[in-house]
Amino acid sequence: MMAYLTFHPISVESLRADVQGPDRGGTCVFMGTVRQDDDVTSIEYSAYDEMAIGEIERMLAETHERWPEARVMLQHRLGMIPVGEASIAIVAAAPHRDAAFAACRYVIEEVKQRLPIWKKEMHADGTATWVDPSGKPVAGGLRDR
Amino acid sequence: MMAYLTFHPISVESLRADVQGPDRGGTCVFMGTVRQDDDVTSIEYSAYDEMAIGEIERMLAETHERWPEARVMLQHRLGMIPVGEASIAIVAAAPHRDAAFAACRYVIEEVKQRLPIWKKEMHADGTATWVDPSGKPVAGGLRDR
Amino acid sequence: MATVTVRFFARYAELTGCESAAVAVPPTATVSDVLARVRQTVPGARDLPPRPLAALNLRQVKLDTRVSDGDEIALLPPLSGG
Amino acid sequence: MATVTVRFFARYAELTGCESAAVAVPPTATVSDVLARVRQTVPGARDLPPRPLAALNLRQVKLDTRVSDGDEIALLPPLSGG
Repeated sequence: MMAYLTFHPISVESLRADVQGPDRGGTCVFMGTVRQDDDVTSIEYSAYDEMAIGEIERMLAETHERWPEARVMLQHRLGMIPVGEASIAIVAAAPHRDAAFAACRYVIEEVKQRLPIWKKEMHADGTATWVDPSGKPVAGGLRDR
Repeated sequence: MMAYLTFHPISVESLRADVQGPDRGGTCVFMGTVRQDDDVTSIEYSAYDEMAIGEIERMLAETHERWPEARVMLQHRLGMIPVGEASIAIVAAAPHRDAAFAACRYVIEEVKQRLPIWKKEMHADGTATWVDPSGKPVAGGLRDR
Repeated sequence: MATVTVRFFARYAELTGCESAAVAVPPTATVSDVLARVRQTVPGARDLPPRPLAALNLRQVKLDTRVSDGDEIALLPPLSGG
Repeated sequence: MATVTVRFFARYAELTGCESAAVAVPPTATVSDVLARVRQTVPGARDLPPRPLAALNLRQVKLDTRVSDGDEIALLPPLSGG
């Protein structure tokens, strides 16, 4: 069993080893990697760890209820992540591909909505901006909705 | 650029390296692995190579037309593949996850319908059965539809 | 009085310059009341948005949820995981 | 006459015991005509299904498609890739 949150690079291979098995013929993987938007060089991820782990456990329990034949694992990386490296990986293995795709997609959508995790973009010029969920940078402290 | 057909184990890492890039933040992978149905120990895959390669090139061209921002690669393994190992891997990387999931799913559905590739299941007792597309074994020569 | 712990994350931790604060509120207080008290006692907290996301004991809650002695309230900037 | 190559795959190759055969047909022949000729000349081919999947020069075609000298016709068992 792997940790849900890690400060190290994510090993998709290890996640796969956790969920694959001889009766599961379809595996769907999703990886989110840090994108080079404008002059972003890396993103610093921080979390409310205890709550994030609780939410992940609930998400995986919901996934298991909806697709009992699927096995799903996810790992979210925290700390400074350079462009091109993965911030999250989700692996869903199931006897057939429908369940593998559906379970994997369900988890990433829930992650985006529920996980108490935040991104701070680091720019080439040394400045940093917090990212809001719509993907727009938040410059000051008063621009929340 | 990797070969579409191979007789060696598939390296998903190499496929990913082929399609990932700093402006593509979402990557969806599908892997089909040999499932341990009943007493199946391995499956022998054979292909009409020249046609399969042509179909794969057409599929990938269609995918590029529908999701121009996505980069997609696939590899299908041939020969004897033991239970648990991958017969196919598809990797789709795109700036955002919608296109990555959609392109990956499109390719596996087309593969199932169009690729001139066949499976022969090897059983623990030494017998072998051809698999028809509905997944049912075909015992004799006259049971085609 | 009830004493609760308030935790600040990400940009809110930057605004307040602090990661957590102990706050005393009446026993009938809600998360909103805790937030109002935080605004008075934690300097940078005046710049928090009027209705931030909040969690109570590790679950998201509405701002009118009642709090109890020993609870942990967290103020969460818009989530951006994944 | 036109001479075409017929290729057999997977179970059909097992039935006929051969991977390919050269077949001579009239210049106006269709894939169906090639198939009929194959049934006469290749021993195990009698057991082929009445209307197998067929490809002409690497593309799936209907059985009434015309063939030309030098074409490659392939007879394909139900596909099961992936």
